[in-house]
Amino acid sequence: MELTLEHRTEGDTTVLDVAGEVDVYTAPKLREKLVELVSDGHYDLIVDMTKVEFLDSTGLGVLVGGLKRVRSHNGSLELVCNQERILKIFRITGLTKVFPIHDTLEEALS
Amino acid sequence: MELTLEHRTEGDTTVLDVAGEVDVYTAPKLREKLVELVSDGHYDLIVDMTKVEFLDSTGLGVLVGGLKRVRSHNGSLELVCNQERILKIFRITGLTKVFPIHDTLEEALS
Amino acid sequence: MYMAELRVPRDPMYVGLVRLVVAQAARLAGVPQDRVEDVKIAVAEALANGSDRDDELGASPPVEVRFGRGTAGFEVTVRGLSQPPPATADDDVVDPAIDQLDPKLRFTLIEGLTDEFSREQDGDLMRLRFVVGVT
Amino acid sequence: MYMAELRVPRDPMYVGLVRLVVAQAARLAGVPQDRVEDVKIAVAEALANGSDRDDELGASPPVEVRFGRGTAGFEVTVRGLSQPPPATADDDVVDPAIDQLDPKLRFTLIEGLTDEFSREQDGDLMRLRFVVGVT
Ligand SMILES: Nc1ncnc2c1ncn2[C@@H]1O[C@H](COP(=O)(O)OP(=O)(O)O)[C@@H](O)[C@H]1O
Ligand SMILES: Nc1ncnc2c1ncn2[C@@H]1O[C@H](COP(=O)(O)OP(=O)(O)O)[C@@H](O)[C@H]1O
Repeated sequence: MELTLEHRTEGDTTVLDVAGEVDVYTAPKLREKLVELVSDGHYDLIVDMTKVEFLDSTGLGVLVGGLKRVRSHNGSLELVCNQERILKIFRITGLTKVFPIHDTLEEALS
Repeated sequence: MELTLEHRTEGDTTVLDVAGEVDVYTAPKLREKLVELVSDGHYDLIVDMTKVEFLDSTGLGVLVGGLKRVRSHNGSLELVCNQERILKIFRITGLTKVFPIHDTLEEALS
Repeated sequence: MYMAELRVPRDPMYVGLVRLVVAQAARLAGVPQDRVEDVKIAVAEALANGSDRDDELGASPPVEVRFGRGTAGFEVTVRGLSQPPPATADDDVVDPAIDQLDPKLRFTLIEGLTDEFSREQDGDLMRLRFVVGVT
Repeated sequence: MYMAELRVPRDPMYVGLVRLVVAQAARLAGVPQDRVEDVKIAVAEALANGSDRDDELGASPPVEVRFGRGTAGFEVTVRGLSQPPPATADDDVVDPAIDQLDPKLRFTLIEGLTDEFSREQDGDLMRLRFVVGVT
């Protein structure tokens, strides 16, 4: 299972669907995508991680990097994640305090 | 994926459904099953390998052993297999000449 | 106490492979599925340790992973290059384009996900060992 | 030429694990899926070589598997105990309860499934090497 990335706009927000494994091998692809979105003027991002099968600290680092980028444009980066095994690593690293995390995309959009 | 074995009778014939991986680790289970069937008086066997995901020479050896057992009771052992990757190993080892191999269970039963 | 040993080049390409094989070994050893997920992340973190060094990949020693059922549970030891010493105490030196968390978070994660965790520096190398209980 | 190395106890329990990891490495190296199936069987046969010896498992040296993309394609080398010499030329001595094919069929299979195959006896050990082409 590799990493697939697809984005679409919903009103003023850009939703990035992430599916597969985000690890030290695939994270550069996610980083490039986030850099590209921000340089194309997408400053309000929702990263939907519902279909993420694996995420480690390299992936967390890329998300934090994305957050810094959108914030430098007064933007936002929120997450959708309802998988306990992934929420756990946000909790252990203290990043639940850094990212708004929603159970569903609907909740994130509202 | 482990190995699962289920048998049922169809008229005078006993059909053994083999699913999963038959390798050096799981083959003893298949051997036991064949020994058990023969000692319970099932001498005409069809081994349905449609759901076999892996088979190596250890598995072939067990099938040959089963064939010897039923033959010593004037019985038969036929195979159902339509997967090229498995048929290939019967061909390479010359066992296509030893076992009647059918594409479908219907063909084997008729 | 049966241990398997896997040695791979220090290349991100192999990280998925190591995760796969150690996870499968954990399942065989009786680690419950939700803890197998923990093992996968812990292994990834242990392998990522030192991945921010700029040594030539080819010149690096391979990463050694030993794993199997030990007395305390399913044990994994990863031996490879350790992370570089912080160049300076000034946080601003870190290039923000690199998007890396504090490398120490890797240890926090391994510690949070496993039942036992220790690390040992040995010159340029580091040995990380962790254990996850089996049922 | 990146090679990974896996060392496992000589125990049937580990055969599935080795198959899994070598198959995944073959995929990463660019071996097409139908040939990955060939690699899996060839690996199983190479590991089964010597498995009919009655040595105490614990006393056996581990099996060493090296694999990766080489110049000729995806290369695998398995080094482990070799099969025992035939006790006698008389076929009837073989216990029919053991249900084993002629152990030489393992070599026939590896040869038939791969693009290059060689074997080398080294005392009690045997080194089997095979190569499958990559696209
Ligand atoms: N637990 C953590 N792990 C890693 N980095 C963190 C953590 N908490 C905060 N940070 C870093 O601090 C930055 C700002 O964090 P945050 O709490 O959102 O900002 P502020 O405190 O300025 O509101 C993040 O972008 C991240 O780089
Ligand atoms: N290619 C082969 N590989 C392994 N064993 C074989 C092979 N061909 C035949 N045999 C062995 O010979 C036995 C009898 O084979 P078969 O050709 O069916 O019998 P017969 O020649 O007596 O009709 C089989 O049970 C098997 O043990």
